[in-house]
Amino acid sequence: MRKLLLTYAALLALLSLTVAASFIPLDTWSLPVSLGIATAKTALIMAFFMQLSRASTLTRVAAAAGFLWLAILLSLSFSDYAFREPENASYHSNP
Amino acid sequence: MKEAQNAVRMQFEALDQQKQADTLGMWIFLATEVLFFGGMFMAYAAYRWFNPDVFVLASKELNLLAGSINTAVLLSSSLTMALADHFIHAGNKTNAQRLLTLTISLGLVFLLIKGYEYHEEYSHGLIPFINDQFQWEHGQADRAELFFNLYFLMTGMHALHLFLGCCLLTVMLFINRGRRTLFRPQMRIKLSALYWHFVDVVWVFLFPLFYLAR
Amino acid sequence: MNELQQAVEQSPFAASELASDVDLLFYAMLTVCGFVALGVTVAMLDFCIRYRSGKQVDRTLRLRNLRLPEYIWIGVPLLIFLGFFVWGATLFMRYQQLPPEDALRIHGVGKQWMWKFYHPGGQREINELHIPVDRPVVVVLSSEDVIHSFFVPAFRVKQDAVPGRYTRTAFTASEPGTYRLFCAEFCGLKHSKMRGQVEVMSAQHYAEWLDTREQSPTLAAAGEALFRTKGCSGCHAVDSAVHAPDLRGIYGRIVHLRDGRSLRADVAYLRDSILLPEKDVVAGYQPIMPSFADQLTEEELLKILAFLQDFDERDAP
Amino acid sequence: MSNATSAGDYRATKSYLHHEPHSIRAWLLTTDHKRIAWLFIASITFFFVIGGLAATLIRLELITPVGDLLTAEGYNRTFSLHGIVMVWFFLVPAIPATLGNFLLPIMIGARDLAFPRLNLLSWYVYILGALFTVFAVVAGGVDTGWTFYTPLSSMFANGNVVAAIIGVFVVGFSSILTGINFIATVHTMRAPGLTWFRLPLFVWAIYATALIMVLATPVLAITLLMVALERLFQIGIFNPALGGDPLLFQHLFWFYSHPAVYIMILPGMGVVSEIITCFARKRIFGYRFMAYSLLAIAFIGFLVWGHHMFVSGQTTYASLAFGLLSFLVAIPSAVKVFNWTATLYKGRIHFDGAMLYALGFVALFTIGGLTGLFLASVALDVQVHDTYFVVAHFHYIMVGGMVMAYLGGLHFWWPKISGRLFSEFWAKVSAITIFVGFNLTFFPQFIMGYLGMPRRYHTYTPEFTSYHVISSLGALLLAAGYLLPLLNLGWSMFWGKRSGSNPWHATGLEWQAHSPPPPLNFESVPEVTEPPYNYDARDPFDGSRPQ
Repeated sequence: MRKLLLTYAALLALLSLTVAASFIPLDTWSLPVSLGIATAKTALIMAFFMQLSRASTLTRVAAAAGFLWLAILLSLSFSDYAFREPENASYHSNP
Repeated sequence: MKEAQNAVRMQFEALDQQKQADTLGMWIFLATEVLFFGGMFMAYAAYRWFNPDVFVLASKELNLLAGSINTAVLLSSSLTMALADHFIHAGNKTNAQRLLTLTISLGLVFLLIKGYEYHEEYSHGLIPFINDQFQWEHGQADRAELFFNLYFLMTGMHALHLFLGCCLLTVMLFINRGRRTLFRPQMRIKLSALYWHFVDVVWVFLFPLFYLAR
Repeated sequence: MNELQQAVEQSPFAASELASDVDLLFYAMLTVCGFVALGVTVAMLDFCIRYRSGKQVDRTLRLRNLRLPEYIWIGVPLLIFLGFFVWGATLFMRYQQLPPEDALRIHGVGKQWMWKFYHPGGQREINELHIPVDRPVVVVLSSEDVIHSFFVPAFRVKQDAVPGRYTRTAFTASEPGTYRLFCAEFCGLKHSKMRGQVEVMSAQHYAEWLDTREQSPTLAAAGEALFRTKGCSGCHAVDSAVHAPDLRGIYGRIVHLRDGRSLRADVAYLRDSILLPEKDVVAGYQPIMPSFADQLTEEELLKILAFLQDFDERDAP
Repeated sequence: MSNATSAGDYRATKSYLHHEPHSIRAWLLTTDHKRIAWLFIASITFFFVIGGLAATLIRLELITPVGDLLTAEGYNRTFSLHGIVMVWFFLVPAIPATLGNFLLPIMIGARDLAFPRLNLLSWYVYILGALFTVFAVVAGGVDTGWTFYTPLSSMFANGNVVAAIIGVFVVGFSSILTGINFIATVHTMRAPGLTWFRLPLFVWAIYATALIMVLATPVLAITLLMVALERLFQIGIFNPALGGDPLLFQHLFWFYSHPAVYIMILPGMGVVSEIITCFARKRIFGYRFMAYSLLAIAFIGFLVWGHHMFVSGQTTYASLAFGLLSFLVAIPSAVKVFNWTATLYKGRIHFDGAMLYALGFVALFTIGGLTGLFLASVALDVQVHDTYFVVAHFHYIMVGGMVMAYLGGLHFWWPKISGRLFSEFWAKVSAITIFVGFNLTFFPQFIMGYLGMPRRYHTYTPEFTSYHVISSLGALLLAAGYLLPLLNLGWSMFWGKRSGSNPWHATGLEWQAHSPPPPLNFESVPEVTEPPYNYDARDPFDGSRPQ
């Protein structure tokens, strides 16, 4: 019971942190920071609200599988996007 | 323990085997939902990579205050859901039912705020596929349209899933009213809680990507 | 059998520098994979005959180390596959090499169910492409509607034409003749009709052919006409009342933008400024230019870009 | 594994087919995995016939270079129909939903799947998806191919694209539900003593397939939904005019569709492992390597989708990365082929109908797999991409591989499913006819493909005529070949001889249950004590049947 309330407090703290961080001009770092905080919030929710901290390894693997496969999709398709020469990006040209 | 025994469905040998199977089945379903939303996050990642500056400009158009309040509302609903799960497993069904209603109402509050946001964006002419003239003066209007298309698609899909979650919880509320054994309601609330927390996790990622790209 | 069919059948099947290397890789893989397939089938048949149920034969298994064969038929295929991958990859890198500067630059535009080709001299062809032999050719592809794919089997060349961006493919025809040109990516109703032929001629014939071609204005000249008719000169002419950048000698110059960035005005920048004017506004000017995205077809855009590339101080429109 | 359970006098205990309520309503609302398997067998055969008719139409049209049988519109809609129906309504669900549904619980000694009601829902979702697709076909068909490439599908196609997309979207959930059911069942409901490495390879194959179904199908669902939304409400996601990227659709589509081809072939590999060990009377060679290679194919299968996009404008770096990974995914398949061949070594080989199908599978799958290497090496793919070389490659894997294995599996487990024996002679004749007809149809397409004959061409240039004529003749023989098992098994359903519980004297829990098994499969929960495939080729066995 207490643990749930503590988790909730931590989540609200992280929320205010990420909103505050968005006002600081981090430009290139703003995305990694906001995503890092979002991942921390997700970890908290999954560990305590969804009781993964007490779950069997099988359940934990099932929980991680979705995110791992999403990571496969993102990383391998960015092997295409990341290396597109700017002119080749849509609407640019290098005739 | 006798009545717990007849709660075991015929294809299972023992109670914990059934609980294991139900939980595993739910988690695998959540993995499919992660990948379902993952396709849209992939589209977002690709288009943000192509035109980062337009996405920052477009993100400024969104109502950050409403977004933040909504995130807080959803986190609170996750808390009440977790508490409901905690109480039903502690045997206190009345508290669990009350917390369940609280969770549903928080979910509806979220949908109301979201509806208000959509209306506000409609009045600013920012819905590309509804407003006939998409008002956008900061240059590259078509890329901004792409941002808003993705915004409405992803937050709309999330709102739909949240609405389905509310319906699911309302059904749970009515089914658990009877005084019968606690085993079945415990399992039902445990699985609905997992679904609800998943919907909250999706919003945890949607919020920074759309509202905080400033 | 019309004369086109005869012409095609008389032309060799390998007609570009890369063709023979691709064929070499193909036949090498064919022999290796052929041996593996044959080996598996023969082994199966042999075992089936030798150990069929009726036959009395010694069936005691004497193989002690069961893991050794497994590692062999994981390791050996791995090495063979890596070898073929490296061979294929180096060959592919030659496909993707940046074409030399003097390459013949042809614009290929895929439009629902026809190919349009623009030679630098302004000649335009539909479903036909005349190119000189033994000279590197770059075909820059774009599409006006759906995805098409420029495919000349005899040159072992295939490249999708994707709407919204340019893709390119480079090859050097090595044998004069007539070769089939197909669209390989399904593009709708008349996908199978979207084909033509590539005529490879000697350099001298090619020059003659260029002259006999009805002298449609060069791309640049056509672009200059469009520069006026589409209203560009209204603002960008030197004596125009509107405060707009002077475009003479713009191509290749370093341009300083309003938000402090500065970049070289290459074709990508010029094309962007026409289709998305507010993207890179020049310092000292307001983003008042309307987008021409829907007033210009791909064809007209190419002509204006060609005009801007050699529009300098001498001839003010 | 004692075969001492009662000799399977099926009348003593009512089998799942004959026990009360067998009204139509009982069958349509059953939660018995065996009856649901029958529901799937019926619906899958129906769609196999529809897809087969479309294929025959295509092959008849292509006999002549000019389009004289079908108009261009008709041809485009026919091959799109052939693609959509065959991929999503026959190949993906075939073995998992029929043999998988029927055998998985019995093979692991369970009374039913983990979620029987979900299993029935999976069939109704399949039927709902089928209704949308049949409507799309009846209302004029769709002309985008089964790949739905944008911007053709989202902006330029004028067929019933949205109806077809909703059909495929819905049937995707049917395979997700089946996947969830299988994973939960294999993890939590194995009989006592049945550890992971005592599971038959068919269960491993179905488990690996379920993993792919669950992890790949959702991405297809969202991708097709985005195309449908773009078409219906102009929510431009892939629209190039808005700066959308058509390649993004291809990345998302092939992230599902390449693992989908492994959903189609992995169960086939499982079936063949069971058949070859039984009719060679010998333990499978390298059991652990076979099990691990199934999982390896399932995992690496997710890393290779870019080989569909080598010439579509993808960057060179991505093409090389996907090319290398595509070569690596071929290794586990090679391991399996060599292990099947090694299983035959020093076996006691019987040439029953099912065995002929399995041997045909190994031969054809080898050719299919090896031609995949041509497509994986980037330079060759530039020449053969979107030509008939690709058509031949994937038909060798899907028709030569998966359909042969499906028919082999049906024949092998037919006594267990229906309690009857089929005519061995006609089973062998059909296996050989299909093998010959198949090679005649698709081998010329390899040659035609390298010579440059593009895919999806309604009319073609005259130099390819001879290849098309041979291919069309082969197709007619193949179509005839497919009728034979339909008649043979259909006939045996009513007039076939009664089979005992284990006509092939095979090992495995499913052969300990009666044929056809009672509703709850076993009287008492079976105990497993030995590893699977406990055959010994040395003891004489002439494959005798119970008289």
